[in-house]
Amino acid sequence: MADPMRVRATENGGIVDVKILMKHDMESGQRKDAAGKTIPAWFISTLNVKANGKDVLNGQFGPAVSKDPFLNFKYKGAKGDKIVVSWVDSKGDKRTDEATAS
Amino acid sequence: MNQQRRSVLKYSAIFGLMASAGLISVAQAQEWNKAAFEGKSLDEVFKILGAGSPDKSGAVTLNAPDIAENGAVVPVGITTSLKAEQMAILVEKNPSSLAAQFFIPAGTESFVTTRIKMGQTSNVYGLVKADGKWSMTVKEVKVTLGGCGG
Amino acid sequence: MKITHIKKLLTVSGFILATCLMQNTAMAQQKNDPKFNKMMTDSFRAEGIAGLDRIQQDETQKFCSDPVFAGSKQGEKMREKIQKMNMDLIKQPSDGKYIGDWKKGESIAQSGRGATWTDKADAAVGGGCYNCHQIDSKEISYGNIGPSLTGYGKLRGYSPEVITYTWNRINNSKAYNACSNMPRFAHFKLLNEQQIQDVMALLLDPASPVNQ
Amino acid sequence: MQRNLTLGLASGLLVVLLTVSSSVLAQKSATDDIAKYREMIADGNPSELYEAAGEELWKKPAGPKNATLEQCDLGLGPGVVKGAAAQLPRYFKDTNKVQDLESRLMTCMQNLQGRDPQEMVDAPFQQGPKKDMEAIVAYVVTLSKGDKIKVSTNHPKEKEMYELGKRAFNFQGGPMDFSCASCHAENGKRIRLQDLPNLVEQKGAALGWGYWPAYRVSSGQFWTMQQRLNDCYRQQRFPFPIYGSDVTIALSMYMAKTANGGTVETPGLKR
Repeated sequence: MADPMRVRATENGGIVDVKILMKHDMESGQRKDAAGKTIPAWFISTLNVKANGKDVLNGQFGPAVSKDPFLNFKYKGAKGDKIVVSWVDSKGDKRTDEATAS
Repeated sequence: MNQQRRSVLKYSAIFGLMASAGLISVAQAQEWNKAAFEGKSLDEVFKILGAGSPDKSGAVTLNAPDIAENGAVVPVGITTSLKAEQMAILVEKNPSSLAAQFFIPAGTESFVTTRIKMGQTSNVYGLVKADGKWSMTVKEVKVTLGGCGG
Repeated sequence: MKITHIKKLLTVSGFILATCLMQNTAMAQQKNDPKFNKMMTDSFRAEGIAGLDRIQQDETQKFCSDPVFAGSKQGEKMREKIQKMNMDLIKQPSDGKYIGDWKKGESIAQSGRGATWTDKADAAVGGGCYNCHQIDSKEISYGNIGPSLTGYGKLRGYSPEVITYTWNRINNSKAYNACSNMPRFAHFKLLNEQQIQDVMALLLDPASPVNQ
Repeated sequence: MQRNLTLGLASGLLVVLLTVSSSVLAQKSATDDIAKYREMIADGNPSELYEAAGEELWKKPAGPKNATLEQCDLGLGPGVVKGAAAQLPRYFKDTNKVQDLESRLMTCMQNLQGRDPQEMVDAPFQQGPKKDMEAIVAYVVTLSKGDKIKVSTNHPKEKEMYELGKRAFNFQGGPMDFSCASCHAENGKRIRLQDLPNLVEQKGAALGWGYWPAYRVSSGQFWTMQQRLNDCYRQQRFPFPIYGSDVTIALSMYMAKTANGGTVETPGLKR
């Protein structure tokens, strides 16, 4: 099972600042193992963020996004908003975590 | 009502429930844009995104370092005074140009920051789609060799 | 008034500094410590090409592992002895050629790889020159443990004296400075004769980007 | 008395002047840009992901005794994690040894959970039991973030470890004649564009010791101090320092003691 994310959301003047750290190797498909064999690409491909059930961001990643991806964005919202972050990777693994805007 | 039709209905009801509960999301339903992420050149990706040859715009800012201490983690952010619907980050000299693409719903600021990998020093492109039209900005990021190198 | 006061004080502190230095004169090389030796042998294991023989120190390493003594007045005789010993180890090029291919030299200078326990025995060892030196000014990622070598030949000229000195210095830097931070590239067979010729070319071929 | 005070002030002024001028000289545009880069990545340290996993492991029963680590004594009493890492390495009466964080955690895993420490010693970094250790270390060191480094050499064994560490720091070996001091005994030095902390002075030691363990950007891994030292020795072309061995603890003692008074900034974020 995929490891949990860290989601932080802080409200300031009606704007919620969301910072997300995801635990994922984001294997590029460019690296070779010790035996010289190419390690196949494996990466988070799609990402969705909702606040109180409504989409606030959708993202698509390629294998060029860094290992343990970081994402920061802002939306119009309020303290107490329930933020749900979900991702799916190229092998179909998925993970969903939540946070409350403070 | 035949058996098959009934189970389809049942499934869609469950899917609807899961979606409203946030268990499955648009991202999961949304198809990953394979063609765009496998595009080898900037022009190829521009075409697949429907961006044609985007104009350079002073309204789009790419927030990236001049020098990255390590190509494995290069912080890149896009901001724009335009009302962005989509944003994309492209690296000219990466094996596949498109690094990430974002869809910005109404109510979300025209701002996103993430971190990308760069194989070598290259131009990095920040693209913004606003009012149905793509515009862009470009910045060179130098990737240095670091550490003892062993 | 203030200024003269401070001046006077600086003279005084200079005097104190000198006294401190003089107190350091009663010294000798650090003694063999069985406890330390045991710690070292118990703490390491051989891995890949990196055997335990690598912590068996030669005379140069032993001397330089006591930086206080090595840098002291008392250490001077020993310093000279070690420099001479290392100088005597240097071989001039077997084919009489000092200058090789600067392009190959540049890639040797760029590479910091080789000789670690994760490297294979036959893996090429880099010179790691940019780790410590500025060389071609176009390379912005350079270290500063050693002096800048940008414009090396252009500044010093291409005389036989400069060429021999540079050859010796790359082969065995300890011939000039007993405790130089620079590895002894020939002595430990890190670079072969041809590779050293190539690095020489990077510094001393008038066509090398270093001398533009 | 008055005279001594003024003397102190004057030489203090001199030191300040010297420091300012040398730092001005050391400024280069490339290193400035690197500083900007570091600032940009400082927000969002993936160490947090390891820390969260480590907290879970700390509280989860494991090993043959199916016990948690919650009663582990890291020097401030059983179960006290907050601030403990800031005072390590230290002498422990029960083992009659000076231990660093990782060797102490091995003792806790053995005594509380019945785990065999040799399995931990033998495991490669980032794999198997070491992976758990790394997460636990991330959790423990985060709970000392912001504390002052406060390591004692009052016990004779602590003092001895410090002296052994100082000697090991200067010990040259291998085919490149390197010791720790080759790179870490002068101010203002760099390898490529990476600043090298001068570990023989308080300020430099605090910059080194105070920022490790850290998430390492180049490998995308969380590195404990043991792994940091292990890779230093690899780059020094030495043989392999055994996990938790005395040389690693002695060097840690030397660095930590020199860094005393500095601030714990762990987990750090490094190249």
